[in-house]
Amino acid sequence: MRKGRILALFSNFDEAFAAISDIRHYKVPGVSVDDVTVISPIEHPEIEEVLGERPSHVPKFTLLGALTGVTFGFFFLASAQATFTVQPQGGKPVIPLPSNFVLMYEMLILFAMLFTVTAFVIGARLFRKRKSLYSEKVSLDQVGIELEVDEKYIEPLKELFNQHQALEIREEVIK
Amino acid sequence: MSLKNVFTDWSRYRKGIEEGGFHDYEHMWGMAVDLNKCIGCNACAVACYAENNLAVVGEEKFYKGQAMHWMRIERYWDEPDLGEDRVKEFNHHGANFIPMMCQNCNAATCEPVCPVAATYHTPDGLNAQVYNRCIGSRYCSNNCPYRLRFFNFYSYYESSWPEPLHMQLNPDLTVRDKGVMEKCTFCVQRIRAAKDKARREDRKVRDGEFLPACAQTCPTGAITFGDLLTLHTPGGGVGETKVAQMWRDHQVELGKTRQTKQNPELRGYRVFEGLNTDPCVMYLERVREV
Amino acid sequence: MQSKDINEDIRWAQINEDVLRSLENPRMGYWVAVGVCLALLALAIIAEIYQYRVGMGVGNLNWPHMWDLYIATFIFWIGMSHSGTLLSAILHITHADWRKPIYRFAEAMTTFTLMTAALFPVIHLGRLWNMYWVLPYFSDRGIWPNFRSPLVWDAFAIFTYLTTSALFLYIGSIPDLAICRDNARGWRKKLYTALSLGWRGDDRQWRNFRKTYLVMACFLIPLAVSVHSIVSSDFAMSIMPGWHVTTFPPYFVAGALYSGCAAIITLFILLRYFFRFEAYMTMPILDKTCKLTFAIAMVWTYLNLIEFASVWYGHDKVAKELLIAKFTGPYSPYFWAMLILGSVLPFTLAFEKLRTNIPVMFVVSILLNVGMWLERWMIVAPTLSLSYQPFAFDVMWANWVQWFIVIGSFGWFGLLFLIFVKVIPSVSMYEVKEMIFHRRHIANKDIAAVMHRRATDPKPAGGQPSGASGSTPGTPGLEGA
Amino acid sequence: MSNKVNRRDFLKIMGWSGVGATLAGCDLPTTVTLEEGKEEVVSYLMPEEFVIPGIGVWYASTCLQCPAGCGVHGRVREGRVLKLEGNPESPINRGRLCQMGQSGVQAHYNPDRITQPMLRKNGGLTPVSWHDALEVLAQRTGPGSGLTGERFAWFTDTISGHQAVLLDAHLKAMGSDNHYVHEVINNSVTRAVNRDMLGEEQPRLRFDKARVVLSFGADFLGTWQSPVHNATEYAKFRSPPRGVLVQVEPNMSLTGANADLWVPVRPGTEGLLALAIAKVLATKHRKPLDKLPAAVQELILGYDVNEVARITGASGDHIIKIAGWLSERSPSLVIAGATAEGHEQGYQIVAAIMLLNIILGNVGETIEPAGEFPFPQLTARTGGTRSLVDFAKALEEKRYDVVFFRGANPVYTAPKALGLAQKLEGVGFKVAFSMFQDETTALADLVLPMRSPAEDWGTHVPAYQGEDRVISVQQPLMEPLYTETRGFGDVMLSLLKMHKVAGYSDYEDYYAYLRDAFAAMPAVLKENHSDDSFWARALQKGVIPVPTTQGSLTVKTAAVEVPGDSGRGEYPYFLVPAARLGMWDGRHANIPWLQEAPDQITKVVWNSWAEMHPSTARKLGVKTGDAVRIASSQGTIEANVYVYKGIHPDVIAVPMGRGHEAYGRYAQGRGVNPLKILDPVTERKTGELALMATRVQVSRASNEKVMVKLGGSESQLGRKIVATVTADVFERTEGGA
Repeated sequence: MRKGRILALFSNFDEAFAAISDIRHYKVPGVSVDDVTVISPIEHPEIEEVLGERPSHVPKFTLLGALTGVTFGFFFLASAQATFTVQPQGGKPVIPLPSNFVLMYEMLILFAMLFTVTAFVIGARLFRKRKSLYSEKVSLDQVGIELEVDEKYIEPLKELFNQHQALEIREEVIK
Repeated sequence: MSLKNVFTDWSRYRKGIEEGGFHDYEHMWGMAVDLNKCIGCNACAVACYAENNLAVVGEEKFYKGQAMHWMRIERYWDEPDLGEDRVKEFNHHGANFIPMMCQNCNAATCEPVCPVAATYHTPDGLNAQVYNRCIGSRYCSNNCPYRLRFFNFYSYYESSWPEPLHMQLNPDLTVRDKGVMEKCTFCVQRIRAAKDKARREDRKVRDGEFLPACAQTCPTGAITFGDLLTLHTPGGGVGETKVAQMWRDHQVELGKTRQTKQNPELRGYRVFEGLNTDPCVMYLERVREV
Repeated sequence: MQSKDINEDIRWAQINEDVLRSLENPRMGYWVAVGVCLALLALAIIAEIYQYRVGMGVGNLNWPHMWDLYIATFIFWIGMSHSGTLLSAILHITHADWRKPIYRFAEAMTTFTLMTAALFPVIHLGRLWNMYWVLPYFSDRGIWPNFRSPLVWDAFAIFTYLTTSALFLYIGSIPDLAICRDNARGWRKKLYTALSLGWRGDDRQWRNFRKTYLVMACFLIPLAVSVHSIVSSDFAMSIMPGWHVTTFPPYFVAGALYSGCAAIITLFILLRYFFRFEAYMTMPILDKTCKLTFAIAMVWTYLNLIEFASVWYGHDKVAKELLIAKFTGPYSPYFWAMLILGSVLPFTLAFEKLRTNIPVMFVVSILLNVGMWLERWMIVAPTLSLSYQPFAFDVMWANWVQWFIVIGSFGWFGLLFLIFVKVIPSVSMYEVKEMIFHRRHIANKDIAAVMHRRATDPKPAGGQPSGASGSTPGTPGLEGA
Repeated sequence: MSNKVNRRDFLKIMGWSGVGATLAGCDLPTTVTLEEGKEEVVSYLMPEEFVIPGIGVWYASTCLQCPAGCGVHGRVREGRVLKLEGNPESPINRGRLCQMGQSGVQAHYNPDRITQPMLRKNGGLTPVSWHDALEVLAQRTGPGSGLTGERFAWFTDTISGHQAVLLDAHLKAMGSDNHYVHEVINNSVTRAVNRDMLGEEQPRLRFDKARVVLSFGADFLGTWQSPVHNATEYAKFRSPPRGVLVQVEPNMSLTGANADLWVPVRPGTEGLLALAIAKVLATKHRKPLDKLPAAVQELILGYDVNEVARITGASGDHIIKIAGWLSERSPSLVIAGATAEGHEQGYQIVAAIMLLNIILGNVGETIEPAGEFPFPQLTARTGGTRSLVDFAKALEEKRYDVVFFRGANPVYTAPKALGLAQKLEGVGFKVAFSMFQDETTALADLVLPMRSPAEDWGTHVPAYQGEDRVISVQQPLMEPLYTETRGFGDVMLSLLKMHKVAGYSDYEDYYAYLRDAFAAMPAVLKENHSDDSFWARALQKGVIPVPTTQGSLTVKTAAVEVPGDSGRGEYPYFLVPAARLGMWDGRHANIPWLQEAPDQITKVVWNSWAEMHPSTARKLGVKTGDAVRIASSQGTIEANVYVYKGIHPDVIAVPMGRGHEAYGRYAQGRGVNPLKILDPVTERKTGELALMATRVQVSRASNEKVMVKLGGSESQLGRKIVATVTADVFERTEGGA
């Protein structure tokens, strides 16, 4: 069974929304809304209403980063200070907690941010070669719907999209 | 870098000076300066130049305030303790001299602010400056309420010691290059030499065995230098040094922001004690017959 | 005056066209600006080389005046960086969408002012070749920096802030970089292809993007506050009169936001004029920025006053004498100038007539920053001059070396910014589109109803989502396609 | 140039390599235990093999920075002298040293030293060899030169010990008795008064015993007699029971700055004030005046305190207070110094002041006989400014063909009115024995480069000493820096050999002479030591204690007449050329440490200044830092003003010591020399220059130069930097009575 990929471009979000809604309601039997990828020039949080909630793991990474940062910060600082004991200065203890807290706070944020960005890069599947069906119009003002389905579903989908005044439909076959 | 250290010595590392701190002090070098005897003659300051390779900066740089006077005699004209001075026509009680050298504070404000730990507290109770480590952020000088830290704004070697003046340089300590902070060390090179000698002879450093250059030259003997530590163990084997005795006589104690003297008329005081810098230099008040 | 923040009928293609145009074909004026910035930078480089070779004394730094313009300018630049955070992060999480056309350059300003500010601690070091000793790296000798020192905190905070704000700027620009990629040719195509990291705008990307952006914004706010609090600790953690002030952290933060907002107004006006961004950088947005600036100016004034009051009633004799000296002593002209520029001048922002007069605002915003620079200098210098030890009182004025380096830093910042406006779109295209999209839809009551229904029923059982079909006035231009 | 590295070069290299290396801990600086003095000082006579790199050794010598003659220890490492400290063995300074002594090393290593003999040829000084130089000396002054003794003179600073013996021998060989001894900072008038009234020029003063010291302008902590010795005595004076110090002078000296009561007076009225105090003592405190001649008694009783207060500028209350202290606290000590001496009637003023000692019965109590020094040939040849006046007069009369200069710098110190520089042109052959190219040396026809005190041998007997009289030994602390320099003693021996003076031609050098001289010292000094051991001991200790015979003081008082206030006229202000510990009379202006050491009172560095009272400054419309022009009838100087309340409103004080026209890179062209504009007035009885007698007018000048001074605030702003307690508190807590 060969697989194909289809991309339809719509002039506005509402039409695309309607098209996805149709897919969601199995207007094309055998094609699930989970196969749909929406490509849009701006962020459409409301798309989830038809796509269903798809998870994002970024905040978990942020939490992990924050915890790592603060723990690492404490042990890094404390163990550095504990080996560098000429440091008692100004009558202060070797391991002065208040000033370490300041640095732990900074490390918390730094690690949280680095983890977040890493999670974003992984989660958003960046650093990958773009699929050939990409249309530059998407970055301008059109909304695209992309599906990766069995070849046999391409035609019904085309029909569906045309119903919704798709401006352009492209397709390709995946080897 | 060792996590083991952190946990095994945790409680020790968490002690500040008020609980004894981390240091097991071997000595606590300190001074007592009797302003009744100080005549403000400047001998100490020049002796300091001679001993510690201080750069002579010349008139223009002195005017710019880039001079290196580790030890300076401050001179004030007013004497608030003897009444309002503004109305007087003459300074009938003379000048108010005070020799200011690094006060070697135990809770030194210069120490915690150094980003690279170039200034720290030695087990001798000295406030040490590691020239090699200094990167010249100058924060320590800014945070010294006594303004007793001096910065090498230039490389003075060529200009200060034209041949053959450089032959006078004391080889026991460095000539500081530009970009380094420096200050009075209580003549640490003499301390080290005396300690080494004592170690070779398997004994403790004796009181008065050596003196910093200023104390040694002072024509009136206004500066007393020695180990303050015996102050805490009176009569305990070592005996009390002269300087410790003076501190005790004047009921001045380390580690206090305000002295609680039984006899408040005793002359001992420390400059800016209320800032909790805990200086190791005690001054004895100037005396005037009125 | 136009009443809407942005013309909602503007075509999306027009947005792309306008913004992308600003990226290309630098005009003569651009090269002149680059030349001026390079010249200023050259002055600083000459001064720095001289200072490096001869010593820190050449700039008239002295005992007890160990810090002067360098540190003042350092705080100034750090302070200015806070505006980007304010506009991006705070206004983002509070859904103030008027920030969208102007936040990009403000964020860039954050990054570049930080890059400028970070130069000063290096420049002011006596032995800057040993700068790296401040960093916590493993050494065979077991030597570490002193983690108690506020200067080390500075190093950590600036590093964190610079990293985070640069990432924030970059991640926020990725969709726009993708637009650039789609429209560029030649070397720019390659550049943007690399920079946009394969962004294509699919829902997975947008979803992660939204979360990431929100999380980063949430973290940036406390970070920005901590950064300037830490910078204030350079002073507040000391024991010097006029420095050892408990209110310094909020005071510094307020001052930072203040100068940052004023700088945004300046750059707003410049960009609007030179890149003809009238459609995006609209008068209502300027108006809102000015109001925000005014509010912050008043916070700053208030904090200033309570600092005076707490010193005055605090019975700290030395601090009190220093305060009096600030008003009457050798620094008094500058101190009064700071008070007038910082607290009186912002009242021009209270008047709509003045607030919407672009030439007036341009001058005022620059003067406000002059005032804020003076404020930083008035924090650093008088305390050094007149602190505890009366014998060490001294007033010393900076000479050309220090001034050249300070002036050169503006050239450096200008240069970075000029490069930025030609590389990264200085107006966020995708967010302006979002702004238009949402404003138009929210303006439509039907849509509101639909949105409400959707919100209460996330998985509609059936029927065609009515969307807002039919009601498509000014649908994203098809002509552009 | 030979490629051989000689020993001196080697030492230099060694020294050089030590610079910058931190070798803390390698040193053994405590060869002498400072406080206990238990270990022996090693003499430099030890073989050089004992010089161990990295080990500092201390050698005893004598400080020649001023005539006080303190004993010093020089720290020598790798053949270089690094640091001077006081010699605890010396009864003069007891291990202490002043700033001038500390900077002795900078005089030694001064970059402007003369390194070879120079002869004037075609108007300029050109280097010559010592051989040629001595040849020229022989031609011009030798036996065959035809120079007679009357046409030859020596002009020196204070000289004592065996150098003085050689100098005397040379004078004798020349058949001359023209020896001018010149010191600007001196107490010649007081000495004349002491000689006449007490029978001894320099009796021993017991500051330590005195309960009250009343000083009329004697800056005994700074520039008077023997500053370091006085300071050590002062410390005892201030220890419980604490003595009271009253200083009466026109502008504040270092001593005045330490006084319990500092009384400003109009210059020249000190004697009047003393008599007024005497009157209060006699009338209020019933002190008997019977030791005094009737005329003097009458004079004293004739004064009205209020009238004196008006004339002198001191307040009547202060006069009564001083008299009260003097009467209540016994013993007391009254001394007079430069500002009291430096007037036309200086002798009379000092005599009036000294009367107080007699009235108070201090003679024998705090003024003790110094005793006879058993070796009169070694005692110090002291002098003052009379020598300058006499010398100028002699030059005027073209009495000399050849003059030898050593130590003193009369061309710098002489007032312009004496015209010394021009008159010196009339001297055919001027020889300068000098280390530096100072003003006098610059005029010389032959310049003989001297070794520095740290390179030379010598013995010194300071004029004023404490309880134990000593001969202070000077030994080289290192090899000469410059091979072409010679020791003074060596050159003197060459001269004596030239004259074939019997007894001197056997000595190879001054060292040999000294060895012999020491061997010849009486057994009482040697304390049963062999010659070698006595020599080694002398070098180790640095001093040879000399037992003195018990002397006695006889009191003789002559009539005193004291001048009143003289008119003001065209020149309304008194000019006080202030002497300061530091620049001294100008001889230390080439020492960078001392140039950079702030003046004790004004804290000015590197330049001259003019002290002024605030009321005077207000009148002239100037403030601290502004420039003024000070004009006497003899000339004009300009300086920046320092305004303070430590000066009489009628007085302008300008410090001595700066304003050199030559004298090396550190001295030349810095500041002004107030001595230049002095009126050539002399003290009537002694012929000394009346240094305080010059009247000036002062006007504003344009500020061309900034005033460089240390210290931002003159006030403590109530911050308790220097706290002060009253003496009664001190007495309660630390004992008095």
